[in-house]
Amino acid sequence: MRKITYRDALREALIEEMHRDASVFLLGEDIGKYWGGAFKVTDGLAQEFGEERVRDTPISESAIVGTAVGAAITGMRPVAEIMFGDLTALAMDQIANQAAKIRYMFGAQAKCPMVVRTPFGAGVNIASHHSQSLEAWFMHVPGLYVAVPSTPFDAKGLLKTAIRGDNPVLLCEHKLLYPLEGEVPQDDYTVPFGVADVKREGSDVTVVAVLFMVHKALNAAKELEKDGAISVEVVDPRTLTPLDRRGIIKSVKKTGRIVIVTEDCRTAGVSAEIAAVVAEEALDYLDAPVKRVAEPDTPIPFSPPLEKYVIPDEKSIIKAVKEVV
Amino acid sequence: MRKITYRDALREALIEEMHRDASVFLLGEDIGKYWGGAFKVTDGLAQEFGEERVRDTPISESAIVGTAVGAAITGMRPVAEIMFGDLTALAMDQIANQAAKIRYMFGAQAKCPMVVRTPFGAGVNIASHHSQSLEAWFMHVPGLYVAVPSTPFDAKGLLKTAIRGDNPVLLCEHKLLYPLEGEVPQDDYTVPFGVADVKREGSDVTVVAVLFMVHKALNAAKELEKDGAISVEVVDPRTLTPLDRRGIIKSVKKTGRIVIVTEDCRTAGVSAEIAAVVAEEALDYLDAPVKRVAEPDTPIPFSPPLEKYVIPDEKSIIKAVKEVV
Amino acid sequence: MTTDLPKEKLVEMYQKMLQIRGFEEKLFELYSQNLVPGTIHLYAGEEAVAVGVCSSLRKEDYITSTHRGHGHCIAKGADLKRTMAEILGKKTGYCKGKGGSMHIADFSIGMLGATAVVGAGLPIAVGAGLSVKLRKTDQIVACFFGEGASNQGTFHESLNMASIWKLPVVFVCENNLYAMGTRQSIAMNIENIADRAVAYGIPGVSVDGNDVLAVYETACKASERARGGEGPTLIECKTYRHRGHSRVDPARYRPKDEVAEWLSKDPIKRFRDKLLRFGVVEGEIQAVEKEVSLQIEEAVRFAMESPYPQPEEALEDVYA
Amino acid sequence: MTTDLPKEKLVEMYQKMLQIRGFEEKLFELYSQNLVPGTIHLYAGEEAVAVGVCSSLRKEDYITSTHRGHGHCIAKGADLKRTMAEILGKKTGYCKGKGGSMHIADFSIGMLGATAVVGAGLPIAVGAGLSVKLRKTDQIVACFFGEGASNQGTFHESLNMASIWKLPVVFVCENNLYAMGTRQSIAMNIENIADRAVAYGIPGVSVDGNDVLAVYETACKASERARGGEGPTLIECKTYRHRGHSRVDPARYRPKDEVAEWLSKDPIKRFRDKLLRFGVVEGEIQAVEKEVSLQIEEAVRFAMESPYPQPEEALEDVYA
Ligand SMILES: Cc1ncc(C[n+]2csc(CCOP(=O)(O)OP(=O)(O)O)c2C)c(N)n1
Ligand SMILES: Cc1ncc(C[n+]2csc(CCOP(=O)(O)OP(=O)(O)O)c2C)c(N)n1
Ligand SMILES: [Mg+2]
Ligand SMILES: [Mg+2]
Repeated sequence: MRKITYRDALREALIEEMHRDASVFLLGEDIGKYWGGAFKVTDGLAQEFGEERVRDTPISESAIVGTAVGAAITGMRPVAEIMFGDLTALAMDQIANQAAKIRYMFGAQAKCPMVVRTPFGAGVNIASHHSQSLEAWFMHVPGLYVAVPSTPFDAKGLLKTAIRGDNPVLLCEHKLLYPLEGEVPQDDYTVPFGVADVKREGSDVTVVAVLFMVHKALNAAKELEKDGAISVEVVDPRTLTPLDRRGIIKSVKKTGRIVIVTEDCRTAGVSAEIAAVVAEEALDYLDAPVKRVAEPDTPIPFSPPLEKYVIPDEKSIIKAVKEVV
Repeated sequence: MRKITYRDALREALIEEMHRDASVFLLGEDIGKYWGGAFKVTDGLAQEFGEERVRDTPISESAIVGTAVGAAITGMRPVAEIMFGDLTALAMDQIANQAAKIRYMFGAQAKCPMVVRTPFGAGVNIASHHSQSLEAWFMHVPGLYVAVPSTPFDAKGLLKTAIRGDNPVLLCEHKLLYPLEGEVPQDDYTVPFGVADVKREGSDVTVVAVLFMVHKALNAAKELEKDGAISVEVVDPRTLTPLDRRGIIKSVKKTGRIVIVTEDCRTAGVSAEIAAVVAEEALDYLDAPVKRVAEPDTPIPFSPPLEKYVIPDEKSIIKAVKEVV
Repeated sequence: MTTDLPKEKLVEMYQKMLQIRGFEEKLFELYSQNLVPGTIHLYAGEEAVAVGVCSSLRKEDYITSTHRGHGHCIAKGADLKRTMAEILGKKTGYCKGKGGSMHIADFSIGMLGATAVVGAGLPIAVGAGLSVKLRKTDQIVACFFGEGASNQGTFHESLNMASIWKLPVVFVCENNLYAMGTRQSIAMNIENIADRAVAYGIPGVSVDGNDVLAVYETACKASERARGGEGPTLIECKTYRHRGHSRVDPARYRPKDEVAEWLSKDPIKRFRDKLLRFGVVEGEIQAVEKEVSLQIEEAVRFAMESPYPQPEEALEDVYA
Repeated sequence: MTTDLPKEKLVEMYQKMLQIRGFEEKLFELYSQNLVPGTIHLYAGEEAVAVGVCSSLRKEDYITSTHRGHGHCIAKGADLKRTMAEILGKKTGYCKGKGGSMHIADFSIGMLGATAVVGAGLPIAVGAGLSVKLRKTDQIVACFFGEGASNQGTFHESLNMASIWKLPVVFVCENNLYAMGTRQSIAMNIENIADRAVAYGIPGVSVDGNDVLAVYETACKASERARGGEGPTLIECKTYRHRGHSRVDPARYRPKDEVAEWLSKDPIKRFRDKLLRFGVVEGEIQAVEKEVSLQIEEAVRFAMESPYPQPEEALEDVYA
């Protein structure tokens, strides 16, 4: 199968959906013809679809998302880009209090089919305001879906599902994934929400990982196989809401052990919820304590040795796995 | 000992600290002489300390918190009020990206001694935009402390600690607690951060609860004692950051069972972190799965029977306890 | 002052104003009897704004609303019964009891709902305007908000965005002088909110918000401008709420003579006098008044007799 | 144009401008050699703004800054060595390597730090102003931000708050015509950001931001007003960045002739010519230029030779 990058996979999804459905349009800062998005995901789209449908906005995160909400409840399917995930903080009210609640508050009179795309993640030395992973905030917002594609295939398929669905979705991308290549079919396909993907089968320990951490987990798994002959199963939830609890538990029942690897800071992060699910629903199958591998509870520092120190890596995953096996 | 309300305990803390330290001042919407705060916590304070130190603001949550940040890093000790906890979403950037990170980003050149007081919680039929419990978002913000007083004693003591400390603190209050009476010493005292309080000793099961849920847990404990002779230990963390993990684990080691009761919605909530801590650090002591009692993953509905249905109550706590014992 | 409006339109406007007033006064009563859960923010005194603006709209046009939303709802044509039922938390209410007073909505008439986060409705109105533009219909959007809301960041971002994209949005600032207990002069350093339009390169107009015809005419101009693709307008309607901010507020922060002065400018009383001068006869007016009071009674009866939702319904409608 | 300023002050201003330019050009070079981690937003071309404004301030006055903050830092009097070390991620940097280019700060000279969230510095400046007022010192605060930031909600909320409380804040909008690739006209429907002052009842002034003396004089007036307790001013400085938005941006969205025109208005070149006309002799100017280039070399050497922080230091400084 042909290989394309995560960035191109996202772009293809946008292009195909915009061709398929005239109600899909894009808005965000510098997504248009002069820049094509800070990470170039929308490069060329303004040229292809015009500036009405690929809309450069002022620096007004709150109004970007709010505008998407207003458009969504009146028949459109907006895809908003927030240039950096950290900046979702500026739009938190529109995301969590408006987009996510509008259907419920109004007794299902409205639907709010919109997507907010945003890149999370550290690793490029751009410090505390441009490097966070904040998925957990949004898992704690009923009414919102949260997708976390780790491969080009998932990126395209999940974004299509997000656009076609009738609910607001936060699509979490990752800065380091954009250049990553992977197989993506030419034909139209979608990836369903709420279905975890076993990215690698194994029998000794379940490693649940999201976004860029999936790849570090896969590397670690390879290493561990060679090394101490530990067989690691890598499970990628692909969406955090809905969370495929059954899929995760199924794997834990098989392996009896779980290590959860996420890039957000440890306390009250994504891994906390997954750990809690296991502690509630699969405790009897556990042969060892649950392990979380995550960033320590600090902001992301700038200097390369500091940043490297806080981001979970293969070594920390291997160490955690060895501790539970 | 004299009894005063939670509201008065908070007010006393503010008054005493303002007398003690001229750098303490208050700002917020309608906290001044015309209203005294939506929940009357600051009633009379503008009259006592003047409008310079008890400052009514425009409806500008982001600037309220940002102003507090700017004042804090230049020598003052602001206490900001956000009228409803749901509205912290509007100030999320200033809380999470500015206040909490300013010390770290700037290499400890600054300190940011400020408090944001805000009421969370449902139960008075004011629907989706005025009823949430969003503590978990803030637990996921390194650099910020999160206090959750459940009694007048804790309210006064924790608020004093918050004001005197050199870090930003979110003080989570609860709408239904304001009229609650409890013993509060006349003398100056503080309640330390990071020290859980065993609100009731017991031996069969640990119930960790926060804010208003502490009282429901205590009621349930009484019921259970009568009823099936189950002895419940109720642990109140009092601060979520820092979280007294040792205190919680100590209790779990004793009882072998844990039920976590919080009013936020279940997924990725406060209870997830506590469950994760136990699953990581005390798994071997558990005789039963961890249990979370929390709100279902919905916005808070308006109508009384609907709202009542989603808020955890004594019955749901008793049920959960019985399931693990 | 004269008017070119047909008598039927005038009477219809009067009727709507009466409906709002009657509805609010009845709610006040029900609240005192503990029949209204939660809180309510009454619109009494500001009827000329909602009715003046909504009378300039078509059915398919949109409005966005606030915590003080009953008036907007009724003016846009919502059913009194279902509105009342919602505020009482009943299953027959517009939002099946999930929303209540602060989240009233009727999408079937373009009433896109009330948000209780002050200022949060503005970007949503901008989005509706953008949607109209992209769908190439000739709808417009009227966006209601208070003078207090005009200090929110969303006000700024929204007016700017609507301006650069020339969206068909009419921003209607209901300046009732107070945001809760905070007088305008405490919260901003200008007299006229309309002056803020300068910052966005759009027209800003202040109008007597207790004169329904003045509001109507101003709104018509703004609506035409919007429908004509010329972009948004900021209209400031100077008005006053008759009661406290919310049901429990005695509003002691308002000077007595200020209250008295504004009560004497009651928009309903003024419009009634005008109607007589325009040749509507007393009998006709009284007939409308009678009809409205029956409608309100009926709404109350309907709401009171309606069942509450089943508790488990709380779990429905989170996702589509 | 003449000036009453003493020659030393003029030369000092020239020196600061040169320091900024030299610093930025050197950084550009280091970046190309892969010696600068992350990204950088260069200030070259806008020196007259930072220097004009900061020259009107006292040491104990405060400034807040942005992602494009090196210039503000240097103009306020920061040490070139520690600034450079921070941008290179070294332990000897102002923030011990934790902040980097986008979070540079020097609290010892009242430089309250750069925030990389566009617009987030404005309320912080307001808070510093409020602090001054409550502590009853005679400090003032200069708050730098771009024209792009003036579309953020925080701009609106902050100017409003500073106005009602008459805070000693000078809001300095660096209008360099672009926010990343977005031309001002795409993002707002007005020509002069200064016009937005009307919405807050404060003075708004537009000034040639490439003329350091014009900026200085405007800033002096605003500073006096602030120090005198009369409240904030909004100053808009029309300027232009010589390079792309950030280090990797070729800035193809800017018309060539526009770039050429602005390059011809280089604030340093213009000020140099003026200095000569004011009677500063060529030799004196060259001496300054030489000195500055030595300072830059020294800063680079210091930064390059400084150690990186130890990895575990990442865990420090989260709480006080
Ligand atoms: C963002 C936000 N801040 C504060 C509140 C609490 N609150 C509800 S209504 C109100 C006053 C609003 O004033 P204004 O916009 O003038 O509208 P009015 O009530 O006068 O109609 C406030 C502060 C809120 N609901 N939302
Ligand atoms: C809130 C926010 N939105 C977007 C960005 C990404 N970003 C960084 S700089 C910038 C442009 C800022 O433009 P302006 O305020 O004019 O300052 P300039 O870069 O021109 O100096 C943008 C969009 C950000 N850092 N913060
Ligand atoms: Mg008002
Ligand atoms: Mg700019």
